[in-house]
Parts: sequence; structure tokens; C-alpha cells
Amino acid sequence: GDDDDADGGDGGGEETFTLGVSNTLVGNAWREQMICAIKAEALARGNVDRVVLQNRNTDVAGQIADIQTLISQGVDAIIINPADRSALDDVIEEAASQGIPVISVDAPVTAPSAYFVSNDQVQYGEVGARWLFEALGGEGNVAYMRGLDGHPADTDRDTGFQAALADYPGIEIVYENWTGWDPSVGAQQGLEILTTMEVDGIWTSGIDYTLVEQFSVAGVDFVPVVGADNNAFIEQLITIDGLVGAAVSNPPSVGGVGAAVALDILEGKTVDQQTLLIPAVVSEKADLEAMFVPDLTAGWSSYMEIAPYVSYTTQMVIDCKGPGE
Amino acid sequence: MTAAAPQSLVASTVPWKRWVRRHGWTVGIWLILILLIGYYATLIPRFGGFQVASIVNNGTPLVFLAVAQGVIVIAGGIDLGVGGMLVLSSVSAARLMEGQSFEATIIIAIAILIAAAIINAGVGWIITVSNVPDIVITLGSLYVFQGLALSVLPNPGGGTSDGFRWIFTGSSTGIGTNPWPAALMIVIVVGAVSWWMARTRSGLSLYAAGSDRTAAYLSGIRAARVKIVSYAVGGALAALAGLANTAIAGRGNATTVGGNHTLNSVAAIVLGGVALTGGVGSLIAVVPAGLILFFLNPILTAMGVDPSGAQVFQGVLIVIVMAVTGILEWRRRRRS
Amino acid sequence: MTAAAPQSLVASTVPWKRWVRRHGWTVGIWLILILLIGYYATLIPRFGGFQVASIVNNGTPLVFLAVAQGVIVIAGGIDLGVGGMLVLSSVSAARLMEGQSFEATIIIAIAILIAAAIINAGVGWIITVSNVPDIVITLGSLYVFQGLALSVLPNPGGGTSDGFRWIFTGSSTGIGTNPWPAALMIVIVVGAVSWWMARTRSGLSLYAAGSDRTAAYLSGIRAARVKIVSYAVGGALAALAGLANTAIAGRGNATTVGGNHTLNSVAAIVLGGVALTGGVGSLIAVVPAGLILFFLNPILTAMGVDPSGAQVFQGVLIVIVMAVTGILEWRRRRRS
Amino acid sequence: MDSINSLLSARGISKRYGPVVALRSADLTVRPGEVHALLGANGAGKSTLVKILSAVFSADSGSVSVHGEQATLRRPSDSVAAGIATVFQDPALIPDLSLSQNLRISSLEPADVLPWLERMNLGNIDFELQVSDVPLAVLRLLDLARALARDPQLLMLDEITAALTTDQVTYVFDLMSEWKEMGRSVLFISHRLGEVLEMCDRATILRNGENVAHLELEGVDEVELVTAMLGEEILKETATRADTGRDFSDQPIVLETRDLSLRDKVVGVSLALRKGEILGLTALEGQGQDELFQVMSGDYRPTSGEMFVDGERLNAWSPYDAIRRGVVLVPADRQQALLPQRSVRENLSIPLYNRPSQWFKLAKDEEERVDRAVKRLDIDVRAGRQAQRLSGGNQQKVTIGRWLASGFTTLLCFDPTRGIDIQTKAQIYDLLREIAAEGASVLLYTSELREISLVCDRALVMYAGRIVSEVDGPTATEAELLSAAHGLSEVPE
Ligand SMILES: Nc1ncnc2c1ncn2[C@@H]1O[C@H](COP(=O)(O)OP(=O)(O)OP(=O)(O)O)[C@@H](O)[C@H]1O
Ligand SMILES: Nc1ncnc2c1ncn2[C@@H]1O[C@H](COP(=O)(O)OP(=O)(O)OP(=O)(O)O)[C@@H](O)[C@H]1O
Ligand SMILES: [Mg+2]
Ligand SMILES: [Mg+2]
Repeated sequence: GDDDDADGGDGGGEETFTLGVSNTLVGNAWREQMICAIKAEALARGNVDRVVLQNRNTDVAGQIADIQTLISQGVDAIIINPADRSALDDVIEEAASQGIPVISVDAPVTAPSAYFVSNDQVQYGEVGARWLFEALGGEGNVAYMRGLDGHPADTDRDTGFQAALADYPGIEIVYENWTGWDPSVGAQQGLEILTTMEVDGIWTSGIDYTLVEQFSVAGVDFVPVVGADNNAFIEQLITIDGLVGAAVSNPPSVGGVGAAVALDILEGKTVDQQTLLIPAVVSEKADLEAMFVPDLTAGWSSYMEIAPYVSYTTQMVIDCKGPGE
Repeated sequence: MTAAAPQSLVASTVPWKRWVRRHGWTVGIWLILILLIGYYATLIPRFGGFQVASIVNNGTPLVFLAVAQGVIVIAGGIDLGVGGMLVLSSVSAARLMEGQSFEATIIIAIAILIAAAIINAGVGWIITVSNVPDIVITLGSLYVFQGLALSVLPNPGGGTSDGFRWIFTGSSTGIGTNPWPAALMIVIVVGAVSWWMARTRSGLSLYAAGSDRTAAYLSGIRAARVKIVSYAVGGALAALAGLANTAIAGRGNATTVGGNHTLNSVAAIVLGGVALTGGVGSLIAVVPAGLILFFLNPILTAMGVDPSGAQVFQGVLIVIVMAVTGILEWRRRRRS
Repeated sequence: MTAAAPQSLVASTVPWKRWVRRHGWTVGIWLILILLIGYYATLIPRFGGFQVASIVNNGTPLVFLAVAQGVIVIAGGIDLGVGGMLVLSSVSAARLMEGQSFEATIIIAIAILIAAAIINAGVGWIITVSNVPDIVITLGSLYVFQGLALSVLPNPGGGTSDGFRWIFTGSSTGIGTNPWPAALMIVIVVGAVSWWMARTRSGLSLYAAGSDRTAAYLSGIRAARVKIVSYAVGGALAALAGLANTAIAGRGNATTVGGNHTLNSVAAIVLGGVALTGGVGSLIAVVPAGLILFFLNPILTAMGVDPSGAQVFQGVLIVIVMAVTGILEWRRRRRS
Repeated sequence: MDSINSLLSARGISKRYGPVVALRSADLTVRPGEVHALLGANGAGKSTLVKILSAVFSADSGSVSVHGEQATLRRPSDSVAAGIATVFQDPALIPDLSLSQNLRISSLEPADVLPWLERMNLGNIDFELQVSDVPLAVLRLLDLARALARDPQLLMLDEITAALTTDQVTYVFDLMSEWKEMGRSVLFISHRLGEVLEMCDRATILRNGENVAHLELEGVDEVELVTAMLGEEILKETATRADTGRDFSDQPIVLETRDLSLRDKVVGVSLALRKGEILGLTALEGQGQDELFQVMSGDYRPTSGEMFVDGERLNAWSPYDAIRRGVVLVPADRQQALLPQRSVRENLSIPLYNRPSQWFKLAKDEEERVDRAVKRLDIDVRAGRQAQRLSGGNQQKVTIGRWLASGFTTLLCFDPTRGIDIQTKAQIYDLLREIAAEGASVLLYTSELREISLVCDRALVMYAGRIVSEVDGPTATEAELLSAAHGLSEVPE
């Protein structure tokens, strides 16, 4: 797009926009699906000429630079998955001051001008934890496998988790570690837990199916596991008998919602600053079977067409093609 | 030197002294490994086949990677790219082997090993024609391999055959109580490679080139060819480490940081007593060194040290071990 | 030897030719940077203060880190730990500076620089007393620093003062349209350090020791002291890079992978024409090299290359640049 | 000498290393059954020619024929196949490997070389030794044995005697003679013209990479050879003799050692060096002279004993401490003293870098002193930007000039003329005398006995770590020095 798109407030269907995306975790299934959803939405809307991806493994300082790069390259709106809650505020305000709205998906940022589109991560942490503690009858040793250290979503989930924990004095956390939302790390930590301690239940921040694999192959008795709505995990919950667990919904396609919001803003529609999806705890076989989609990428969620926000079809996300690709 | 010379020569090296100097390190490092395992056994509730298997199996990739680095360093180079090669081979395997029969996966594995050897030979070739320091070119190859890995497998996935997983892990699921296949694998591969290096002319020429380029040159060894060979062998071994990775995880993951693997491989050969200046060292000692490095993590977790502590510990270990042996060695040199 | 010869050699070194051969690399690398910026300007809608500032400011940490590596390598060492030092200093700053006044943050910054110098001097000292290759000991220090960073700041956070952010970024928010403070910072620091290295005896003794340690030692250079000094200076510069990081982010993050920073610093000095064998190179050329490496990412994004592609590109760039220059240099030797 | 009755003949060989023309157009013909000398000053191109004939390097142009047939020598194995075996000037054994492993690299077994080693009194050598633990002289003989084991038609020996003791030299000569009697040939390179005249039948003389003469050595004397090697330049080497041998007992002692010992290498060495004196020291290889110099220069700490400079105790932890007190070293191996990639100027001024007096810029007068050193030694600074490009002799001058620039009271000079052509040697002798005349003192170790009488006022002989005799410089005869060097008390009749 060119400069006057920046203040795209003047509406007008035929003008086209450029979306910028800043993601700091590459090669992660959840993030990949998030990006595919953004591309799909951009394509579905038909008024996006290009999606500029700033997509690399880096830290806050790196993401600040990346967002500046996106601003420099004159995108009309920026969708970020924030590496830090408040460190990005200044650069986000800078973008806003240049007429570029910033939409933070998956996790909140404290910047007043930022739009926030996410699953409610505090809820995510809490509902899953409560389910687990109930399943353990309020008694026992729990391994707490968190996400990416310092990521707002991780801290929010921790808030929820701790809130739940406070109500269950009988529960003891015997293991706490960060998986960095990396399945292979999850597997390793699973092995560590198997070999070096005895636990009654495991809460994971969505690194679930590789963990379960470790249990099944180690031939160790399963303990209740809380994970996310990863297709592979759901399959395990359905097929493996003796495995009890709950999938807490955390659809990556929230990225698509972010893109939708961004474009609504650019098209001059009025949009809420905050769009929260309330996570659901799914543990009943029937519901699980309803969620399962054969041969979908292991780490992906089948919940893509998030009504009423997105206008793409599931297939478009799977194809993962943006405008002009 | 007069007629006296020969006596003094013999005198200056009592057989056992020489033996200690030659193999002391190897023996020592094996002992340390055994002690560590014993200590670990006391730390955890139960210590059986499963625990042993999980150490041997999961240690295999680092062992192979360390041996890869060892071959190249002994020949006078250093390959920062091995970690990248591990990741690249691992994800390529995961992508190509998904849903294939056992036979097919074996063929794919062999193809990958060959490809890796050729690619890394190319790296060695570039080093020789450009005579740019190894560390520079291989820094480049590290980036390249890591990047290629990401484009081969954008997000974690792929798969392999049960039989293939069994070869490296003694179980079709990658985990179990059977350490033997992995152990055998290590013995055969490392045994073969170190026999080749210590006994055959072509192998010895790696030591020669690493030890003294001109002298090697004058004894008719073609430094360029040696370098290329060492990189080819190293590349294949690094790829083997990658295959082991895939067999263990049952899938590939391009986000694995190749750089860290490289650093660990260097740490391992250093612990294994391979001189980074080239020409000196035994691959037999590199095996336990690799296992120890892998092994630190479980031990420290069992001891309840937190991850950051674990890292500090690993660093301090390397520094202390190296510094101490360095000082001793230097003392020895000074004296004799 | 004979009277005839002088002409021949004189002929082969016309003033400008000699000048080019001496400073060619420095000039070339600066040109490349300028061309790249020019090209970038054509890729994006508008190119103004904001764009320049975002490159200079965010490039600063890598530049300082590269200069740190440069000092140590020129003096004949190599410090894999610089990346770890960057992270450690960055998180320490973020933790200590949170909620402090400008004056306080400055004092803390100075304290950190001094501490870093002392700690890294210690690393250098260990290397000299143990005569273990630098790469080994600093591999250890890398792990140690990274681990310490984690225990200093278990979860990302901390903060700093607006004034402090301004010093490195020309704005109290860490971003803006003002590249001058950062630029000035680079000019002053690098200017001072390279003047010291190239013009003073204490500085020249770094080149001397890097060129040939024994020779320098036998001619009365205290090689040990030189190494320690180079590590101290390098450590301080690495810490400075960490401070820049904190100023940019406004907080610290111990999960940053120091190893990657180290690899980039090595890549930068290599691009900057510093010989990893020591004794050769100019810090002036390292600055643009660092900026170029940082700068690749925005450019490739603007070109629409995907991230994995970017990594490959970076690697290929290093290899090609180094290989080509290597071959040319060698050709020159052959012909001239 | 047409190539028909020649074992090997090379025609118009040329080779350049970058800027250096090592060989312009060199011819060489070796007949069957002769010992042929290849002579020339340093850098004349001898080693290069040898390396080309052994196919270690390829010539830029020229042809080689063996037994009259054109030979294409691409890699060392070709040359071996053609019946040529070489002992190179630089040792060709891998330091980190055992002797047997080294043999295996050249596809030989210990049994193949043992008979030859026995001939050299090394029969009981242990093949599992690591090369780095074996003294240089023995390695050279191993190189020889390895070459002989190839049973070559032509044996090429590049300065093999340089590192050998007199008795070992005789072993080598015996083998050479034997080879000759078998109707095979030897190409012999040495800077010791005495050896050449003793052993060789004919000589090919190179200068700056070109043939300047072909001599039948019958009845030729050293001076003729030297003139041939160096052209018409007159040799002023004897000129320095005049002022040696003065009596210094009235002069103050500037450097003194008392019972200096280093393990069993140096045993209770006590010596006193007076102002303005040149004290010679000589010994066979490996009698502790290296260690003595290392201790005196502060490189090693003595295990016992003391050193005094101007009457004050010198307790040196590193050369730096010795240098601060004016005791400076010119090491045997100039590569050990040079900063290869740095400029000649920098190489000359390093000692100044550690002067706390002036931590920053070099003082003006020091700049001038550097310039003066360049002039005084007429160092050829054409390739001055990188010291590694200087010729051997010029490199040697730099290692001495460095100390002229920084100033010193005592110069420890370890075999400064090793591998230097006679002209440069003469320059260095003069220089040492001048230095002494100006009131500095010099401790000069030399492996060339002649130099004792040439430059030294007084001389000591070391054997097995001890000073075994002291002689008056000018009157010292090689015979008495030799016998002392072999630990014999009397001059054999
Ligand atoms: N590897 C090399 N690179 C550059 N120049 C070289 C190299 N080897 C030899 N030279 C140069 O080639 C010339 C001939 O060297 P060469 O070793 O053949 O001389 P030489 O006659 O053997 O001298 P010496 O008596 O000192 O052994 C010298 O000028 C030397 O500096
Ligand atoms: N590698 C090199 N690069 C550039 N110049 C060189 C190089 N080697 C030698 N030269 C120059 O070539 C000239 C001849 O050098 P060379 O080494 O042949 O001298 P030489 O004959 O060996 O004399 P000397 O007896 O002093 O060793 C010298 O002036 C030297 O500066
Ligand atoms: Mg020479
Ligand atoms: Mg020679």
C-alpha cells in the first residue's frame, strides 16, 4: 500500500492494504497455523495486496527492531504475537502515531493504543488446572510444564493456574519448567519426569502429545494430562485407553481473527479494543471425537472457522497461501 | 647426542609411563562416566534397564556429533556446521521417511548419509581452494544448513518407520528398556572410524595433516585431499547423529538450534582430550565425553539443580577440567 | 640484495596501489554498506530519519559485540563467551536499573562495564595460566555467563531510565527518528579503541602478541598480560553491547541465546577483514560489517524472502565473500 | 655431460613463489656413481630444486629426465618410482605420531629401516616413541634411513649434516660412500664447504636461482667455491680478527651466573661476562646450551643458582624482566623472533611497547633509533610491510636490529649465523665487534667452531650441561675445541 492507506479510516472498498506480521517463534506449529490463518483471512478479504512477514527466532529487542522494520516498510497495520507484555509499548505507540494500528494476538500488551485479540489466557490456565486438580481429587504431586518463559500468555496462564492452585491445598507442584512451546523439549522433560520422579498429574501449556508419547512408549501408567486442542493430543485422548486428559481450546486461528480486526479497522469499521475467546475444557470422548480431524498437522487445531469473525474456509488455512502467493 | 643417545631415549619413556600418557585420558574419562552413572543410580527412585537405555539412546546423537567433530579437528580443521548438518539431516529424514516401509527408510537413511558426506566434502573443498580459516567457512555452512532445514520442514512433524526407530533406540517407539542396539551402533561406528584413523595409511594421514602440515606435505600427503576427506567423514557422522535424533523423536524439528549442538560437540571432544590444534586425540575417549555432557542434565535435575544452575555447572566443569589438565600437561612439557 | 631489485619492488607498490591494498577492505565494506542502504531505500515507500535511526540504533549491539570480538581476535584469541557476556550484562542492567534515576543508571552502567572487564580478564587469566586454547575456556565462560544471566533474571523483566535509553537510541522510548546519539556512541567508542590499538604501544602490543605469541614474548612483551588486557577490553565492549540491548528493549531477557550473538560477532569480524589467526585487521572495518549483518534481515524482508531463506542467504554471503577474497588474495600472492 | 650417461638431468627448471623467483633457469646433471654437491648461498634455490625433483612442488617450467628418458613428476610417489629418495632440509616426520606410524604413512615397516639405523648406532631405538620426544639429530637420521629403505638410485640430502654431531656425520658419510660404490648417486647439499670438498666429486653452483658454475672438485679449495657462490664480491670475513683477544680483567663484570642449574640439562654453570667482551660458547648439539640461554634470557626459571646483572641479583620470571635489566636474546630460530604479518618497523620497535615510562606514543628519539638500526644493518626493507616476506638474512638482521633500537647491556646471541650466507655473516661479525667496542658485552653461542677464533675474546665449551673448558678466543684451535666439546680432557694427537 502507499502512504494514504496508512490513515485508511476513510473507508472505500477498492483501496488495498499491506499487513505486517511480527512473530518471534519460528518452526512452531501453533505459530505456523496462526500465520496461515492471517494469510488466509487476508486472501479471503480480497483487499490486501501483500502480507509482510517478520518471522524469526528472536527476543524482545529483536521484535522491537522487527516492528520498526515493518513501520519502515510502510505497512498499513501490524499483527504481532508479543514477546513481552509491556516492552513493546513504545514501539506500538510509535506505530499508532504514524497511523498504523497494531493488533496483538494470542497475548495482551499494555500499550493503550493496541488492539488485543486472543484466547483468554488467564482462563486457559485456570480452567485446565481446576479440571486436573478435580481429577486428582484435590490430592497429589503435579508437574507444571509451562510455555515460553516471559511470554505474556505464559504469565497470564500462570496467574490462572496459581488462582486454581490456591483452592487446592492438597496439590503439590513437584516439577516446574518451561518447554519454550517446543514439542521436542516437551518430550525430553517428559522423559526427565518419567525417569527421575513420581507424579500424579501433569499440566502442560499445550505441549502435550509428545509428552503422552513418552508415557505410552515408556510403558509407564498414564497420569491425567491437561493439554491444548492439538489434533495429535485429541487423537491420543480418543484412541489410547487408560489415558485421561483434557484439551483446553486455544485455537491458533485467532491470528485470522486478528487479521479480520486489522482490516475492519483499516476499512473504517468501529472495532472493540479487545476481542477475547473463552477457552473450553473438552474431556468427554464424544466432544473430543467431534473436534478431531484425520491427517491434520499434529500441532494444529481443528477449530479454524472462528465465527463470527473470520471469512476464510478451513481449506484456505491448510493451503496457507496469502495474497499474491 | 653421542653413542649415549639411544639409551637415554629408551630411559626417558618407561613403557607404563608412555602408556599412561597415551591412554591415561581415555581411561580416566571412562572412569568418570561410570562413577557418574553410579552416583546417578543413588539419586533416583529406581535405576534399571529403562534408565540405562534412556541415557544411551538419547546420548547417541551427541556422541556421533562429537565423533564427527573429532575426526575433523584431528585432521586440523574445525566444523561449526556439524550442528546444522545434524538438524538438516534430521528434518530431511523425518520428511522423507514419513509413512515409509522399513526398507525404504533404510535406503533413505543411506542416501542422506551419502548426500551429507558429499555436501560437507564441498565445504572442505571450499576451505582448501580459498584457504580461508575453517571456522569462517563452516560458520557460513552452519547458517546455510539451519536455514535449509527450516525450508525442508517449516513446522515440526514428519515421521519414520518403527524398524528405523528400533535401530537407534531398541524399541519401535523410541523409548524402552533396551540399550543394546544404540550401544552396538556406537561401538561399530566409532570402532570402525577410529581403527581407520589409527591403523590405515589414509586414516593416519588425517593425524599427519592435523599435526604438521609441511611435514605431512613432504611425506607426500596431499593436505587438500585429506581435509576434504575429513569433512566428508565428519559430515556423514553428523548426519548419522541427525538420523538418531529423528529415530528418537519420531519426527523432525527445524527449530532445534544447530549452533548449540555444535558447541556441545566441541565441548565433548575437548573433554575427550582431542587437541583443537589438531593431530592429537582418540575417538574412543570422545564417546564417554559425549555421554557425560548429555548426562549432566538428568543428574543435575535429579540433584534438584535448576536449569540455569545446570548451565553454569556445565561451563564450570569444562573450564575446570580443561584448565587443570592444561596446567598439568604444560608442567609435564616443562619438566621433560 | 642487489641494486636492481629495489626498482622491481618499488614498481609493484605505487602509492595508491599500496594504499588500496592496505585499506581496500575497509573502503570496500563501507561501500557495500552504503550501496545496501541505497538499495533498501528504493525498496520501501519512504526512507527518512526513522528508517536510518531504526537501523543504526538496533544495529548498535552487534557492532559493539563485533568490536569486542575484534579486539580479542586481533590479540590472538577468540572469545565464544562474548554473547553470554552481552546477555549477562543486559539482564544485570535491567534488574539493577529498574526504577532508578538517570544518574543512578549511569553509575550502574559504569559499574557493570568495570565488572565485565574484570570478569573477562579472569577468563583471559585462566587461559594464560592453563595454556588451553581460548575457544575451549571461552566455550565454558559462554555457558557460565548464560546460566548466571538466568539466575540474575529468571523471568524477563526489569527496566531502565529514560535518559539511559536516550543515550543509546536518541529517544526516551527507545525508538524515534534520531540516529545521532547511537552513531556518536559508535564513533567515539570504536574511534578510541582503534586509535589505542593502532597508535599506542600498549595497543600495538596486542597486534604483536596476536601476530606471533612466542616472538612477542621473547622480545619482552608480557604475552600473558596482553591476553588478559585484550579479554578485559573485549569483555567491557561486550557488556556495552548488552547495555545497548537493555536500552533498546527497556528490559532484559535471559533466554536470549548468547551463542547466536557470539556466532554473529565472529561472522561480523570475518566480514570486517579481521584474520582469525590474529595480528591482522582494523576495527574501523568491523563497524560496517556488523551493520550489514544486522541489516540483511530488513532488506530480505522487504524483498519478501522468507525467514529460512534469510538464514541461508546470510550463510551463503559469508562463504562467498570469504571464499572469493581468499582466492583473490592467494592469486595476488601467486602473480604479483 | 649429455643426458645419455646421466642418472638424472634437469634442464631449465624455473620456480617462483609469489614475488620471489626461487629458480630462474637451473640445470643439474647427476651421473651414476657420483656424489654431487649442490651449492649456493641461502636462498639460491637449492632446496627448491630438490623439492621439485622430489615432486613436492611442480616446476613452472623445465624438464627432468631420468636415465635419459623424459620423466613426468606430478606427485612424490612418481619421483620415488623414478628411484629418487630425499631427505629434506625441514624434518618430514609427524611430531604427534609414533615413529612406526610415521613409517606406515610412507608405507614402510620398522623392519625396513632397522638395518640402516643399526649402521648409525640407533639399532636399539624404540619405534613406539612419539616423534616429538626424539631429538632432532636422531630424526634427521631416521629421515635418512627412511630414504635408504626405498633403495633409491639417487639419494638427495638437503643440509642433513646441519643438525648432526661430528660422529653422526661420519655415519652419514660412510653410507654416502657405500652408495657411491654401489654405482648409485648422491646429491649433497651443505653450507659446510669442508664436508663438500671431503665427500663430493663434482659440484653444481646456483646463485639467485641460476647456474653459475659446474666444477670438478678435484683440487678446488673453499675460497674458489665461495667466490663462485657469491660472485666477485671479496670476503672481508677475516678482517675482524685484529682486535679480538684483549684482556678484560680490568673491566667491570656486567653479567654473572653462579651455579646456574636447570634440572639435569644445565649443571652448575658459573660464568662472568665483562664490559665490552665477546664471550664465545660452543658445544655439540643438545649439551644444554639451549637451556642455558633460555634460563639466562628469563624464558625459563633456573632450578637452582643465581644471576647477577651489574652486581645486582636478577630474578627473572619472564624475558621481560631480563630485558628491563638490559639482558636481551637473539634466538636460534628467527621465526621464533619475528612477527610475521607485522611491518619491519613494528618488528624493530616491539621491545619498546612495554616501556611504562611512555605508555602511549613512541617517543621521537625512539623513532629515530629505529631508523638508525635499519640504516646501520642496511636491512633490505623492500618487502617491509610484512616481516615474513623478508629474506632469511634480513630477518636475522631485524632480530638483532630490534635490540640496537631498544638498547641493551648484554646480548645473548644464539648461533646468529646459522643458515646465513657468508656475506651476511661477515656483516654480523662486524656488527658484534662494533657492539662490543661500544661497551656492550656479548655472549655468543656458535656451532661453527671457526667463529670462536674469528670474533670471540674468550670462549667456553659446554658438555653434558657443564662448562668443561675455557680457552682464549684468538688462539683457540678447532682441534682443542672439538675434543673439549666431546668431553675429552686432552687434544688427541
Ligand atoms: N614456501 C615459500 N614461499 C615463498 N618463498 C619461498 C618459499 N620457499 C622458499 N622461498 C624462497 O625461494 C628462494 C629459494 O629458497 P630455497 O629454500 O630453495 O633456498 P636454499 O638455497 O635452500 O637456501 P638455504 O641454503 O637457506 O636452504 C628463497 O628466496 C626463499 O626465500
Ligand atoms: N614471501 C615473500 N613476499 C614478498 N617478498 C619476498 C618474499 N620472500 C622474499 N621476498 C623478497 O625477495 C627478496 C629475496 O628474498 P630471498 O629470501 O630469496 O633472499 P635470500 O636469497 O634467501 O637471502 P638470504 O640469504 O638473506 O636468505 C628479498 O628482498 C625479500 O624481501
Ligand atoms: Mg633464504
Ligand atoms: Mg635450503
